Amino acid sequence: MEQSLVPLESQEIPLETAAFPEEGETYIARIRGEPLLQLPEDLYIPPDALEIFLEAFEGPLDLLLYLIRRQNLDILEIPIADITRQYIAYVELMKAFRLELAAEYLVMAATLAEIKSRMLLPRSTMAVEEEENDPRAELIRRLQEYEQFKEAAVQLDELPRLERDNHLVHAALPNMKQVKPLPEVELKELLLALKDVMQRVELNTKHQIVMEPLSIRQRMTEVLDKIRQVEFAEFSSLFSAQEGKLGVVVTFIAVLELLKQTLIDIVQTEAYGTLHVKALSTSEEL
Amino acid sequence: MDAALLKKIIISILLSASEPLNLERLSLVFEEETRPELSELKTVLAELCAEPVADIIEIKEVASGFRAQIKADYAQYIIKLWEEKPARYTRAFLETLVLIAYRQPVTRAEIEEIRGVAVNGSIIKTLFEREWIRVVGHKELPGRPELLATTKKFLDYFNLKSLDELPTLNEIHNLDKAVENLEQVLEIEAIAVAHSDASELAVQDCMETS
Amino acid sequence: MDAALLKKIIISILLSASEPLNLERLSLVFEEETRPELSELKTVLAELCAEPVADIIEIKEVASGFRAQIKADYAQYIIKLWEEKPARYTRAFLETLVLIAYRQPVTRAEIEEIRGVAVNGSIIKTLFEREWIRVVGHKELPGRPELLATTKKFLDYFNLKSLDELPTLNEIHNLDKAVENLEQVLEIEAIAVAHSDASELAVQDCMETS
Repeated sequence: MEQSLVPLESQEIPLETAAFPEEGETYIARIRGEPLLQLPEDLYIPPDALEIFLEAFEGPLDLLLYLIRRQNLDILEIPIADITRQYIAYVELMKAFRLELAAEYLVMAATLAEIKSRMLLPRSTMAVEEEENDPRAELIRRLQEYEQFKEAAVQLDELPRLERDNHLVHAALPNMKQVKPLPEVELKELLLALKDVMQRVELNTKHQIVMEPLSIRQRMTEVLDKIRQVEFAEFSSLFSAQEGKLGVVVTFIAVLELLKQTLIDIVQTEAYGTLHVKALSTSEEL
Repeated sequence: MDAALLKKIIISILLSASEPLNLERLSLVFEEETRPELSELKTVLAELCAEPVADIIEIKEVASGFRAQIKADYAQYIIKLWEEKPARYTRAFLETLVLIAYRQPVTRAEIEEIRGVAVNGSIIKTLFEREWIRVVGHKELPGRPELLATTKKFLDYFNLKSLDELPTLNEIHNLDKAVENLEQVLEIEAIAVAHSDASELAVQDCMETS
Repeated sequence: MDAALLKKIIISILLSASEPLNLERLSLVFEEETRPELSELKTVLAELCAEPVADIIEIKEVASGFRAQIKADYAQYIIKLWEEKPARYTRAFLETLVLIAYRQPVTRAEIEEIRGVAVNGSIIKTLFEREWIRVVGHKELPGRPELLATTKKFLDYFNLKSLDELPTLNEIHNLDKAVENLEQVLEIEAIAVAHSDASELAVQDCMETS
């Protein structure tokens, strides 16, 4: 941070030189009976340096901390009248680009002005009662808290971290023939599959013998309509028990025909799992 | 640069890289002042390829450069970490297999006729790969389609001595009974396992095979 | 299993893994018959964390498990391998992150209050994108502001096992002095007011302001 402030220090142009007498004998202000001949340089940031000033600090608290640290400046000794004037001049400049930041600095200026104005009032017994609410104490608390985290941020940055200090190891694997385990099948599964096929064959046979009371084409359309609405229809949901054996057969053949024409697909996510039917095409043919 | 340090730097670079690195890329890692000669790099890499690092890592030259890899002795454990669970066969696969078993010798067209859907080529391919089916001839039809049948390996897998041991189609028709019979067989097996104290030898045998 | 072999297997697993692995995952690599006890694994891992492998690799326990990483000594060379330099984070970014880490769960407004400036939206966005922070709830206030907290990934990135390992917040001694000074000044002022000399100061300042 010190480094980034170099430009500020090199340009020692007081913003409002005209307002201050150059003669050594006249003083700018009288502080506690003593004449103040020179303004602390750090407080006066030339407009040219404003941008650097804004970038160098993380906000009004950060600036104040810097001033305190560098100048050994007593928060209570800030010449409020001047700093307020300065701040307002900056705010005018800030309007051009970063007004939201200006607002934050303004709040700080206002706080400082409040502190000073309170100090100017004769302290009565009332002040003792108000001690807990002393804005100076609050300001110092905030400064302390902020500095803690400011330091913690520096410490965090110093922690060894991935990508900068440590790097992950990517050891390759030798070109081994990776043996993929083959699926296991039980005879029972095989027989159940056969049972399914046989049932289908039987139904098919019946269909060939029995006159179809319902048009298969019509049923195909109905099935397609049904599955288009839900995307994935349970296989069993396509059948209606009320229609009896024949209805079931017709629906089944309709489904087979749809499958054959690759208009639908039947999927099963796991062995013995529910069969689901989904539409493959949304053509208007049927 | 100290040869031992150079070695360590090269290993660390190869370990951090996710792809093989060639000599040029490796040399660019060094500042110009400390950059080793290519010949020096070659020597060090040759040495690294010859001896494993910490018994675990080996530096290997592949087509696109050098890479660090785990020695095969340990790779077997790692493969386990990433390996997929064995997949399950689809209903279509099982139906195709069972039709070949019961209707053999059978053509693809005949399977398709029974199942009502086209036989997926990859299913037939997998069945051949597992050596569960084989071609026993060709049907005298246009295109001379292959006649498919099951193999001894298929019988072995399902603990069958011969095709005769497959349940008859009638038995299968009575599904509940077939399942019952199978469950009885499974129970017997379970009892056998429970009494495994007596047959320690048998259990050991099973473990060895697994 | 031989402890030396176990060590080598664990190193090779960690070397090939692209993310930290916890004890459970590590133990699953072994077949049931050869699977080491968790306590045995812990011992071996503790030993591995204590000594670098081949002077180059260190095994580190972070929030989501154990991982192998290259020692920082070699970072300068590895960085050169990459096109992009590792990111440098701005003070604003680090201060925001550190406030979320130390004050979690915390709202944006609370961060702003401590830092005295508005939180930059793009900083929060980047923190989310890196998966270093997450929303853990909402504060029961108007607008139900999000409560932010850090993630395991954040800890992993900074080589930390838990939040406890973050550096403790320093006491700011110099500012304690400032408070002392403040108290002294208050006393002096009180005396000054009593002696009415200070009225001159008051008049002077008022004139300046006008």
